[in-house]
Amino acid sequence: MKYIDEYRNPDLVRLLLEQIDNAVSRPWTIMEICGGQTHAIVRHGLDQLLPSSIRLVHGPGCPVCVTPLEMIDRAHAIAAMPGVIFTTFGDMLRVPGSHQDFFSVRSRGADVRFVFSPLEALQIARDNPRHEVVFLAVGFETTAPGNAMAIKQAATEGLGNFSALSSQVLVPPAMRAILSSPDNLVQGFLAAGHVCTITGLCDYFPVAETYGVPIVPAGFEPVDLLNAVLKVVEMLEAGETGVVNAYERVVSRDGNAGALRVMDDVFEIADRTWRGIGVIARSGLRIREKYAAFDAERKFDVGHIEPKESSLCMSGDVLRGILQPEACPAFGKQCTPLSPLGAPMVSGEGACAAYYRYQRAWGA
Amino acid sequence: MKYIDEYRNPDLVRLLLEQIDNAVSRPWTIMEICGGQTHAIVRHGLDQLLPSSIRLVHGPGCPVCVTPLEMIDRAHAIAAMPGVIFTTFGDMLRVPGSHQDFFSVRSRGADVRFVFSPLEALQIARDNPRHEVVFLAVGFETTAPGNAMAIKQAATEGLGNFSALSSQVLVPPAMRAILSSPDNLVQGFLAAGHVCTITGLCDYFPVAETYGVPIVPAGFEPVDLLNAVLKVVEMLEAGETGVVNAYERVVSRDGNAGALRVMDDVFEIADRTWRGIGVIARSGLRIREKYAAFDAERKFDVGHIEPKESSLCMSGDVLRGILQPEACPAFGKQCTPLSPLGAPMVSGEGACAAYYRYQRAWGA
Amino acid sequence: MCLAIPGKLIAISQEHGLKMGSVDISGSVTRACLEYVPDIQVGQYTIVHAGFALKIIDEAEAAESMQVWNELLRAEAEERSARERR
Amino acid sequence: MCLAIPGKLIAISQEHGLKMGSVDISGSVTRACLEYVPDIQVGQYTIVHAGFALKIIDEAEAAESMQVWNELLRAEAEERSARERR
Amino acid sequence: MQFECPLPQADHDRVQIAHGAGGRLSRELMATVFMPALNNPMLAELDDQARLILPPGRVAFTTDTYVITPLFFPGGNIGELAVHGTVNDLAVGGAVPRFLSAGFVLEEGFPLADLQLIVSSLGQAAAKAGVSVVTGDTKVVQKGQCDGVFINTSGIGEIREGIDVSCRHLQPGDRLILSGTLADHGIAVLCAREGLSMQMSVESDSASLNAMISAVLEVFPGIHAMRDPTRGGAAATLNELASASGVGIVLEEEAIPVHPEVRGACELLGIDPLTVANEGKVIIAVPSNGADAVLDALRRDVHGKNAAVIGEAVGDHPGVVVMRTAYGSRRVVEMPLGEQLPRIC
Amino acid sequence: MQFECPLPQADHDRVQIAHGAGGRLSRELMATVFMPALNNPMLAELDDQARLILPPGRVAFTTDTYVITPLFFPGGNIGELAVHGTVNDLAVGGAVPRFLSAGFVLEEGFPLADLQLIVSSLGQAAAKAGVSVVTGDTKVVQKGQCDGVFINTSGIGEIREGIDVSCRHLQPGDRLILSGTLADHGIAVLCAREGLSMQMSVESDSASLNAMISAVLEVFPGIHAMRDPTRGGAAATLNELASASGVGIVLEEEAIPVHPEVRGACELLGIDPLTVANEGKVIIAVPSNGADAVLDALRRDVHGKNAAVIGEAVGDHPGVVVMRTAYGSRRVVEMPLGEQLPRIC
Ligand code: SF4
Ligand code: SF4
Ligand SMILES: [Mg+2]
Ligand SMILES: [Mg+2]
Ligand SMILES: [Mg+2]
Ligand SMILES: [Mg+2]
Ligand SMILES: [Mg+2]
Ligand SMILES: [Mg+2]
Ligand SMILES: [Mg+2]
Ligand SMILES: [Mg+2]
Ligand SMILES: [Mg+2]
Ligand SMILES: [Mg+2]
Repeated sequence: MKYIDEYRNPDLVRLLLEQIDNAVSRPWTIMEICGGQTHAIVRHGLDQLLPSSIRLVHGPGCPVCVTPLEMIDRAHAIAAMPGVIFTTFGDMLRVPGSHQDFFSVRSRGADVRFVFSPLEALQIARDNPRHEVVFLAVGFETTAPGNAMAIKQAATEGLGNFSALSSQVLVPPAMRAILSSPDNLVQGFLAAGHVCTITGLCDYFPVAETYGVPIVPAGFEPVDLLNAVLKVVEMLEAGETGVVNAYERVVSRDGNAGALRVMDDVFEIADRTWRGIGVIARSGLRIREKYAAFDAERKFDVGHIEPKESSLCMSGDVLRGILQPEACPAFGKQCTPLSPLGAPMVSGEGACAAYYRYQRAWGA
Repeated sequence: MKYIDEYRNPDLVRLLLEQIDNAVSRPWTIMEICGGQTHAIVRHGLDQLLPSSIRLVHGPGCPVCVTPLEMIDRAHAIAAMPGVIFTTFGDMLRVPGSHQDFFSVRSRGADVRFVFSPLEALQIARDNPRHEVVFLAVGFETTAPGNAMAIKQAATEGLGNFSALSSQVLVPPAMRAILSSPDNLVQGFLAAGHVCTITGLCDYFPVAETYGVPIVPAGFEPVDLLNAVLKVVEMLEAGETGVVNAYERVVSRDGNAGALRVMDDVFEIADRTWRGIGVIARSGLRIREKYAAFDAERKFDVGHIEPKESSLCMSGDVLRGILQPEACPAFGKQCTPLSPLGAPMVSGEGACAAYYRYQRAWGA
Repeated sequence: MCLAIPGKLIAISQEHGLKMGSVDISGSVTRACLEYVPDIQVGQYTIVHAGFALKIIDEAEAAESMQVWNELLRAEAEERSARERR
Repeated sequence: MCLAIPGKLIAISQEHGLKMGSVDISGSVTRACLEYVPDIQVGQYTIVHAGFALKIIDEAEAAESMQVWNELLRAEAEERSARERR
Repeated sequence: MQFECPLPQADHDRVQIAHGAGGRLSRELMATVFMPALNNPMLAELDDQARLILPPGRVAFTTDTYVITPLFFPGGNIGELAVHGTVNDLAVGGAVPRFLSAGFVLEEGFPLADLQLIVSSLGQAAAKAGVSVVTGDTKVVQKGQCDGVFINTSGIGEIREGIDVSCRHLQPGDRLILSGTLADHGIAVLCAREGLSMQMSVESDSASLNAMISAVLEVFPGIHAMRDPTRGGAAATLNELASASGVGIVLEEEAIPVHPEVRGACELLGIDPLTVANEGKVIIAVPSNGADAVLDALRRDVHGKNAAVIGEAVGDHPGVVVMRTAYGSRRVVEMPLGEQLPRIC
Repeated sequence: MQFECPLPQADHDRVQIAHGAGGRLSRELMATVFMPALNNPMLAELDDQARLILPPGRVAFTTDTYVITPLFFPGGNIGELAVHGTVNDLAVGGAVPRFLSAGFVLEEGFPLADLQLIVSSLGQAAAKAGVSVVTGDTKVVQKGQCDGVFINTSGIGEIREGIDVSCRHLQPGDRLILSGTLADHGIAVLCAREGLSMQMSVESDSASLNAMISAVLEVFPGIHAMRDPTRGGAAATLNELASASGVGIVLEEEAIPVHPEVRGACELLGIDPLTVANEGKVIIAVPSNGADAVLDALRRDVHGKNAAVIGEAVGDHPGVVVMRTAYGSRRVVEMPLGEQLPRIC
């Protein structure tokens, strides 16, 4: 697999580990923003291989984890309405709302389908003109252009039975929120490579400057990740701040102008609640007024939603890197992948589930 | 079973057979109008027990047999419309239209349900406010009052999602049609006891008088049937005509005034096609203008219906008593209960099916 | 057509404004609309067709004709036994 | 977030007015919308996420950094074998 | 690192797709619902197959899938029905039922409490019939892709030495014995369906008949044919016997036992009890010299107390079943066409 | 008066409710669809049960219900799958598969032509595997109450003398051998589903493995455990083996064979091939001295040509399956939770 296999080369991994080992002189705490990177780190056991003085903490870059409970509950309520075909990425099916997950909603008679692409949801709308097809548009900047294209295309085709429930979030405001927290421990970032593919790097320079941290956009393969860790460590050791691209074959300084244009046409920036974290100003995307007809939130009145979070769950701290999942008192006890209390235990990339799945000490 | 068992008493059957045997001096052809009576006659083998000089022929008294193909096709077309729950008596499910039966319609995705009472269809309409519930209102004067009540009640309750497809027929016009046919063989009638329960006997006096035949309303048990045959034979032998009631515990001269009133409120008399026979003037009931909102024929536009009858089927002659089913060249060959060419092979009471089921010579 | 079976009314009720009843047919109980037999009393027999009671059975008429037949049967039986005795 | 996999564009088509393509990922072929990589040519590699191609992979950049690493590896191997020879 | 987590909070009272996916929830379902109800050492091994020890000799093997609406009906439920039907299919072949498999298809969203009832009822019926459920399978399909629960049971039985019953062994002169009233099951289930407002005190006859049949074979091993008149009713079974054996059958209408309530319902609905399914009846063809012994043995069993001779096999009209009415007339009893539906006409 | 009428004109190209009602249409379906495809003398007897002669000894008995969307998928269909799965469940128990039952649930309206394809494919797969379908059953449910066709097959096999494989017999030091590439079936079926626009040339691996397993047992009868990694994939099977035997398992990530196309699809969809179903693979636990012989025997069979040692059983971490990565790190391979769904994140 070109552009995958060579970045999994064990010799290169060893080489980079040696270089990191040589570069590091004292403990550093580095956050990988992206859940996909968390997943790769744990899948390949990279954290076991890094020097113990480097601590990787897992950021809030998982839409499954951060989509606010209110939005999940709203999605469940819309899905349960008669005549609705509710579509969502497979990732979202098991995410627990206040009362249930999408499987429960479906098992009570709703028509819930997973799609791999927002355009599939559009096709379902074309194929089912007598139904309302609703798409749960979650994601970060990587996914938002595709979601935007689906909405724009529905408008172009006049597909009045299609609408999207938008719960999209932006990375830089979340980084600022983490860095400005008084108990912040994060000293450097691996930035989310595929987010940067769309956005480019411009938004990251001021973050690095304001908070005095190194930010290194990284890929998702072991070599990419270790190369990025190496770059962060080198900058930290040298006392440097700024943005250094470690994923140059995919990330460019300016990002994808066409994608940004469509995103901006369809969405506008708004305040947004992050599950477990709270409201972050100007950290989300909402559907613009001109596409209101395709906004499921405006289209379906589901009455008052009163989300009920678990009081045990410390996912807010986990998502900000303050708490390692194992340190949550509920981890592996009241909270497991089979009975998740918080979103990070649900997603394959949720920090808590990743720990539970791959790292729980055997024999324990 | 009170009012059933005593009328199946073998001793009484034997007694009445003896009396018939004593009364008869030459061949007579008698028609039982009602398919239910045909069924009972064949089920109990009464025709085998009667003197050979008495020939019973089977009349058109089976709504399954005489509902016009155009109406069946229309019903199938409505049933296939999305959002429709189509309800019908179990009898109608296998009746073949031009292309299919209701099972086929259902197997292609339609929601077709059988009901035992028109009021059940009404209940389905109450329970499924988002669906159109259509009831196929077939039947003779016995069934029409119930059908009328369902429509009237839907109007009272304002059940806008209920409608009926009316294909109801009246017995006396059919008797006149049979008797005025140049090739008529029928010399006397067993009239349909349960039809007369509703209508009373007034309509039958002029028929008897005009055509000079004895008409004897009969019940459905062996003793009732043989008693009625005895009465017809006695009248024939004596050269008498007129109407003599042989089902006095259930049939009164005036019928059921309340039922007639509701029927008249909801339905009006209209010309009607009888399957296999053709149009008989003023022989059907159609929904009055004031209940138009509950008339499925007016409510659903199914486009042009072009029914296709089998060219082999001689059901018209069978239904008028001119032809015994076995004499139809297709009987038991191209036409069997599994692949019926005409309606009389479909219903358990259809003359052809009754012959096929109970009387086909064994070993043949 | 018009399969209609005699049964005994065992209860009367009201549903959606319609007079309804429970009719016992040899132990099986079916629901029937009684609007067309408004005067029926519990204990009386009626003919039920497609969920509607259509007629209160005239028990006197039934008993009368049955009595005639039974007398004929008795007479016949006597005659036969007389014949056999001969 | 943002599972995105590199694959080679093998065909371009048009659907509902959108530029679409077939992307070969190790022999599996998936359909992706190409609207965000309007200049892509068949034969080029792209990153696919949720049914959308997001970027033409910069093959020169990739080759360059890979070359640096491979040289490091070679140097390291030479050094090691030199050490072993000593 | 055994899995010790609590049950899923999300929806632990309903079947989920994951219950059938072969992972943890599948195991949980096995441990909490199936094992306790069906407990036996062979099943407990949880291998992909059960290992049985059978004595040398002939073995009977049968299968049936049970699909019924409603799942719970007067006199039983799909769980016990799935045992009775398969046990009876073995027993009517002259075999001693020994082992069952049980394959469940569950609809996503089905209440686990109902499943528990069904499975425990299946387990009890198996225990009562003396058979062990030794291997099983559970699949879960999406909401709307099955109707609650379907159950397949397959059964293995040991064929007794010296017994040779078959539907091809009917001979002219054989007496046809029916073990009790006809149509109880089918009419009870029909009346339990939504919409049809019929009440009956008669329940489904659903029962395992292997003990009764054992007793019969003990008193008269020379039985020619046995069959349980399930789908299609006695009409189908008798037609099959006549046709497979190439003999005629003559039934006596008055001899056929039908419960008065069932008869009433059949008259009202226009349904012939001969065509209605039974789940706890057997039709036995026995040479005339064995009829009394068989009848006595049947009547000693609770499931056979209404047993009666209902007709006999004849050399005439091979393959045809004929009913003699109380009046001496005759009619053909045809193989039923299909589902029996209530009629109004 | 045998029934000789033409097929129903009404809808003779689709399954009707009456096809399952035990009457004439049921018989027709049997005669025109099932008998020709599954032809064998035991089935032809049409009794309620098949009579088998089994040699004395231990017998294996297994059941599985097959529910799959789509019914026809690259590399197979539900008919042959229903044979392969049950044959394999017998074979992995060390038994010689001999007899199958087949219980069909059909949806009203299902095209008879498709049914014919499925049944004949089932018949061919049975013939190829050397098993006879000796008893069967067909039920028809209303449109919308099942998803086209469900098939249950139960199987009886003869357990070989001197073979004692069980999922509880895994021992530290045992080599774990996988007979070929993982995840072919599950990914091929997933890609064949409507909506998911993936094309692959890889087909389902659906196949009967009894011949291959026989060859393996011949060269090395001392195999400890065998299991086919179906639902839940190798992850589920390995966890079951570890947990039932109370030993640990260590896998070598680089040794696990996955077809490049399947790997590509798994990367794109975010699915771990270890958790994906296979229908023509077996995992064999063999003492180290038998590993080469078993590997050779597997590789001589077309279904085992990619066989590989993928790990071994260890005394450490009992019940836990551990993956060693190419980099020397280790992670736990958990029992999968449930259905594997494509992810975008
Ligand atoms: S382990 Fe569970 S309860 Fe604790 S933070 Fe993670 S998701 Fe929340
Ligand atoms: S036998 Fe068939 S073709 Fe002939 S008249 Fe009767 S229904 Fe028509
Ligand atoms: Mg069977
Ligand atoms: Mg019971
Ligand atoms: Mg059976
Ligand atoms: Mg299984
Ligand atoms: Mg049977
Ligand atoms: Mg199995
Ligand atoms: Mg194949
Ligand atoms: Mg299996
Ligand atoms: Mg298996
Ligand atoms: Mg069967």
